[in-house]
Amino acid sequence: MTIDLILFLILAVVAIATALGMLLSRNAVYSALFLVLNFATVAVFYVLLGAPFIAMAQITVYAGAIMVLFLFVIMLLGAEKTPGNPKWSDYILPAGLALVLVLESIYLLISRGVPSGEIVQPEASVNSVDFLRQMGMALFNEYLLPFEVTSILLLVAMVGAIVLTKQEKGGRG
Amino acid sequence: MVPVNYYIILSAILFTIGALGVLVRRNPLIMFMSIELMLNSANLAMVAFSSAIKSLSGQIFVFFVIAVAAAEVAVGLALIVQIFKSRHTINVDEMNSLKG
Amino acid sequence: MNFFTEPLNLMLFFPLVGVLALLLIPSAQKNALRWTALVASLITFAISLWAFFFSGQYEAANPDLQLVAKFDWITVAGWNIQYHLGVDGLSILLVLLTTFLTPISILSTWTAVEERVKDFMIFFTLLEVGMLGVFMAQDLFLFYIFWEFTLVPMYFLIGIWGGPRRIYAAIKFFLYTMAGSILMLLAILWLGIEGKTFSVPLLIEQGGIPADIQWWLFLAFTAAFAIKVPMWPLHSWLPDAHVEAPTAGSVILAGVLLKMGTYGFLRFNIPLFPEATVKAAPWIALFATIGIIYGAAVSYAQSDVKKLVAYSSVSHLGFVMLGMFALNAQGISGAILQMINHGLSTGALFLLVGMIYEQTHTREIKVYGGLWKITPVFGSIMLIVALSSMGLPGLNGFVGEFTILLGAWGAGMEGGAFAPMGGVWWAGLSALGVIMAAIYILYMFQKMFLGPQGEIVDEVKKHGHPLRDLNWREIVTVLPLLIFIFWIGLYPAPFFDLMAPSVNKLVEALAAVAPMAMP
Amino acid sequence: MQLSETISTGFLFLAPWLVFFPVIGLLINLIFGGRMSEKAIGWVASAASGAAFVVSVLLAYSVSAAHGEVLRWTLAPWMHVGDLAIDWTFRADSLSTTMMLVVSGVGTLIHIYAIGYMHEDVRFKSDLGRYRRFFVFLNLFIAMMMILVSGDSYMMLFVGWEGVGLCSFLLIGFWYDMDTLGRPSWANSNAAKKAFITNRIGDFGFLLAGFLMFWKLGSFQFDSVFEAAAEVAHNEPWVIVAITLFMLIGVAGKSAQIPLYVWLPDAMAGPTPVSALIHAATMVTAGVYLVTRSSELYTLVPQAQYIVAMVGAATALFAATIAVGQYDIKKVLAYSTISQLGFMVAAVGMGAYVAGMFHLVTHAFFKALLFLSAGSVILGLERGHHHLAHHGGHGGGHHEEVFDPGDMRNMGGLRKTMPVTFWLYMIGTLALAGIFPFAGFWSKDEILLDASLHYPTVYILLSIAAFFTAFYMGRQIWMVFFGEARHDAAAHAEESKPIITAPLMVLAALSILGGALNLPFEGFHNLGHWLEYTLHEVEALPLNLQVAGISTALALTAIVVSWLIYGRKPLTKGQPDPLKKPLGLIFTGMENKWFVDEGYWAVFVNRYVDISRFLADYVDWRFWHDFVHDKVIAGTYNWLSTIALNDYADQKVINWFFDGWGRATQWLSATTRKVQNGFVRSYALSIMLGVVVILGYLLLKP
Repeated sequence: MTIDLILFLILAVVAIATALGMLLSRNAVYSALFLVLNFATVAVFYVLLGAPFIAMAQITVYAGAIMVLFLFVIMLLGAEKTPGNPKWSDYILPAGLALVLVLESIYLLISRGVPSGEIVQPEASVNSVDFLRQMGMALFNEYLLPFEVTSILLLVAMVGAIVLTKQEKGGRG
Repeated sequence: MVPVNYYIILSAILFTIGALGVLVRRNPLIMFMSIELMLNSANLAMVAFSSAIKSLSGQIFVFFVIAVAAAEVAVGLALIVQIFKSRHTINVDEMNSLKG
Repeated sequence: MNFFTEPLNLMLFFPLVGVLALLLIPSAQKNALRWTALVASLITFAISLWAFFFSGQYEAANPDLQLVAKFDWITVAGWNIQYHLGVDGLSILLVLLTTFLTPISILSTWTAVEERVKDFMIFFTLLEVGMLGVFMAQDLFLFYIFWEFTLVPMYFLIGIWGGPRRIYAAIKFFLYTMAGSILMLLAILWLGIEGKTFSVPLLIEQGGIPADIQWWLFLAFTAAFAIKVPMWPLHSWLPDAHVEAPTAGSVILAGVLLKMGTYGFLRFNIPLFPEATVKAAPWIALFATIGIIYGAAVSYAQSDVKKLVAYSSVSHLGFVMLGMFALNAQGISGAILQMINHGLSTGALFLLVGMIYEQTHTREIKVYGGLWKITPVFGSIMLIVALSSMGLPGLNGFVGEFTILLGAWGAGMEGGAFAPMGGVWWAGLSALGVIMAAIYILYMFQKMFLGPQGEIVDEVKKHGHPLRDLNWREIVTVLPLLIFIFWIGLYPAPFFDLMAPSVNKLVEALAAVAPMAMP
Repeated sequence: MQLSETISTGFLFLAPWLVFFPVIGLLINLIFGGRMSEKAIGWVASAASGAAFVVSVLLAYSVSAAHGEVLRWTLAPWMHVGDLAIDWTFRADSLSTTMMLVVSGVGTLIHIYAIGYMHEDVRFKSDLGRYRRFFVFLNLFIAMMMILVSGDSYMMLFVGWEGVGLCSFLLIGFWYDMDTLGRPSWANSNAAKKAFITNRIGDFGFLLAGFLMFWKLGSFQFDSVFEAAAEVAHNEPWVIVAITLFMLIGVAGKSAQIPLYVWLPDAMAGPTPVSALIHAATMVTAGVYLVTRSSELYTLVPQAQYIVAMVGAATALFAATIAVGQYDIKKVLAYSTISQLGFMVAAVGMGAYVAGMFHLVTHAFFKALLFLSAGSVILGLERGHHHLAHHGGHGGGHHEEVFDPGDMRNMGGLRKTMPVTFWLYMIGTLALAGIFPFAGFWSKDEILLDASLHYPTVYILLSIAAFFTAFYMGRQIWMVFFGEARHDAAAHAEESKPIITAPLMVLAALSILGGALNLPFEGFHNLGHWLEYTLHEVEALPLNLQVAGISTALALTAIVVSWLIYGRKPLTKGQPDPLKKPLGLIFTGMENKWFVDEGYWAVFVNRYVDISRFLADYVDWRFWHDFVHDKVIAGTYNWLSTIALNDYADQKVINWFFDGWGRATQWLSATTRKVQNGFVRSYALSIMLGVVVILGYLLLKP
């Protein structure tokens, strides 16, 4: 049992726990906070997996931007507590399905065993500027078109959000 | 020395929890969060594979997924706000205008 | 690429320039449309004159195809289809007739067509392209395309601007022609596949089609052409089409479209299938003779003047067929000339009938009478045209009919094409048509122009438009036809000279292939 | 080159002007006539015709200067196809120049006469506009007639042949909108049509003769044909027989012989100058000219000659009998013309070409004279009638009845009111009756003499015809000029103006002296010698006193008989013909032209109409168009497509299947649509289910 593994297991427990917390909380604000925690945990995983850039993106975009947006909306709508929380009976069918899904995928992994091997804690060099350059090179050469398309997508989403929430001028106009 | 499989299993569990959230919760905000969780689990799997096969492509892909997720959330939340404004509720079980 | 510097290409496609111009003019500007169509067709006529007489590229003494424009067109999958145009003595007069009659017909619609002028002119100009293509195409495939193409504008000309039963007439015209064309298409495909080419001159040169197959191919082509001519008994579409068609349509139909059938015989049937031709000649003569007599007899009993003229076409084209299948120089030359004559005379008859119809709106012969007194110019022109149609010597009809009958009589003598069956009887009986033509033509002329004044005169006066004589535009419309009626009648030498080399070549080729001595 | 030719052929270069002059006159009147006075129009036309006469004279002079050489002038090629070669070639020889002189000479006189005559005629029929048209047609006729007589080939002759037929049609139908009495009617135009169509039947024969000629003798040119004929006649005589007999059909049509003579009496519907010019003097003699021209063919085949002679003789007698029973002054002359043409045809049939031509010429003089005088009589009566209408003191009533100025029963006593016309008419009558020394005596006598020598049957027939000729002419004279006026119009008839009588005097002089052309005395056979240039066998017979005596005796007897019947006791108003009682049915036959027209109508005309109606209505339209095409072909297709395929196969079978399919789908979707409840969570659930199932499938997949 290496340090890595121990760390992994601890973090995995935290991640699952926060995910369940998000799922089960009656208050939406709590759910959001659980999710932030979950995202942070996943960010640590990324670091462990030798993807520090993604980890930072995860923190800033998800934990920082998106979840703040969620909280804003929750507060704005006053929707912390929504009526009609699921009863236990509501969980039976979905949970059964989910269980089957998990079992299926685990079985699939084991029986087919496609991705094998272990993740080694990366060298320090991975975290160097050189790595980031590689990443940048790939992003702006090989994946330039998707990159640009993504920027357009973001623009469109921005415009869409503005249009959707725009106040009707109504009688005042 | 964590086997890739562990990450995959973790990813599957997180994904399932997210899916469960979409299925059982009636609050669209939480459903959205569940979707974010599912996206995250997928990202995790991809980064794990990326590390395992020593390829940057997976990370790049995750990068795009994050961007898409941001866009999705922006539009989705705008929709929710708009729906709340017109119907004064966000309970998805009260919304069925698309029924066949 | 000098595609458009070839005279024939230029001639063939120039009307399309007119169509483009017409498309750009708003529908409301009727006069602009008319002038555009007229000028376009006149320029086409000028091009044809230039190409044949002034460009120095056409040599009348040369019996072969000239002004040839040719390139490979569709050569996939072993097909050898060419874009191949050419004109020789057999077709030059018909090409000229087409370019000559089109402006005249357009001129005749000046006041007759008031609705949808734009569409009318476009269809008419397109029709000219089709007709020219038929007379120029030397590739069977190309020919077939043009052949079918002419149906479309004509269908609309009858179907939109025609009389009360126009839809019926248009559909009948279309279907009848299509039915024959399908058989021809099969024969064309057989020739193209077996002969490895669709080029008519090449196919003629190759020859060697077995006699029994020739016979079937001959019949297949005959189906298409005989319907178009129309030969008795396939004439049933003609009266309907003529009666219902607008004046310009009738003129072109009688003047040019029917000639496509007789021309088809001349261009394809006879040179491609010489043995079958010789075998079929007496039978064609039989049908032609029946057509001559039947058409003339039926013509006499008509009460509708347009129908009378339509049936007279059956009779006249019977003469053409008779002469053509006499297979000697006189007969074939006469047949070609008679095609032109019929185009001029019957075209003029339809024009004149149209001019009076425009005023009276009736074609019933019996309501007319005594018109000569009221409309002397009209009556006199009608008289000349009628006499030309009945073959008075000194006018064009006689030269054609006489040479045809002379040729047919010669074909009936021993060694001639009709000798195996009927002999000189075909010519003798057909000559009866000369008497019968006098009967129906004089009947028509008498009942419309002589005798006491008909009821229509007062009828028309009652509506505030008393009958008037021809105006200048109408005279200008008919005058060119009259000039040719006299010219061909008195001095046909230039016309015979144009066709003589090719006709002689054809007759010689027949004499060489067919096991018979040509008289 | 041109110069030397001109010298050797004299005035031949003028030959085309025979045609061009009348055509120019025609064009002037046609184009400028609207702005010209009546007189000017008439004189232009007359001048054109006169110019043609001058040309004829010059040509005749050239021919005689060339000692009968055949002169040809080719103007242009006409039809050249293969071996066929026909040119516009003018021919001047003694025969054709004779015809030219007659045609243009008589023609010019009649033109001049017509200036006066038509002036009054158009006035009486109140249509002044037609004056110009008349002269246009008349000039056209001269042009066509000139083509006919001057052509150097059968085909050029045929152009004129049909052309004069056309002019005849136009001029018979000149008053096309009325009948001879001026009432609105189809009668005149019917007569015109009848003439043209009958002529066309003859032309049909001519054409067939032409075809046979070309293919057997190799040409249409006169001399080539004659050259080839001798050999062919030796090898294949039937060819020449056929050609000559086909030609006879043409002759019968144009020269009004049995059986195609029926158009000529009706042709009297035309104005009188037309009757004189076309239907007496010139056009109708074209047949005689044709036979004479083809003398070399006819001489080869005596059988055909005999048939021609018999046809002529039979016609001469037959028509003469009909003439006896006619009341119309012009109809009598018309039948007389047919009869005289019979004389000529008989003559040329017998091979007596000179006699035939001689009679043709003299007949042209005296028959033209008679017709024109008759015209003068008619005008005189018109004037009388007009006079009455204006000074209508005789009490209304009977003027409203239609007055026929040509009916001899309305005449009588005109000797006193129209003395000049009377004397002119007398001269014409005596010439026609064959009284010494008038022109008719010499020419008719020559024919009879020839017949008596060669064809006794013909001789007998012709002699009887000659008797009848004198009789009906006598009858006419007594009825018209003697006795008392049987109508007020006749009593007030007025003599015609000099412009009308002057040409008549010229013709009268020719009728008297015309015999001098060919007196049957040694050294006086002028016409015979003249024609000898062209016709190779010319018999110059001396006067036979026996034949001459018999014929003169017959004529005199006939005149005396006619005096006994009509002159001694003049007809009174309303009295029937004195011959009617004694002759009974025979006279009814004569009166009604032996019912030939009715017979033709019943046998041919009505049958043709029936057949063409039957073909048009029943065969072509009801059967072929309506039944076969619309019912059988289109109907079957319609039935197949609407009933069989559409209603049954398509509607019942195929439609049912697809309708069923559609209903099933509807039911299915109605059922399954409940799945689409609009709740987002249930959709998510189904996606989840799908994922599970697909994963399961992937797992279970080997």
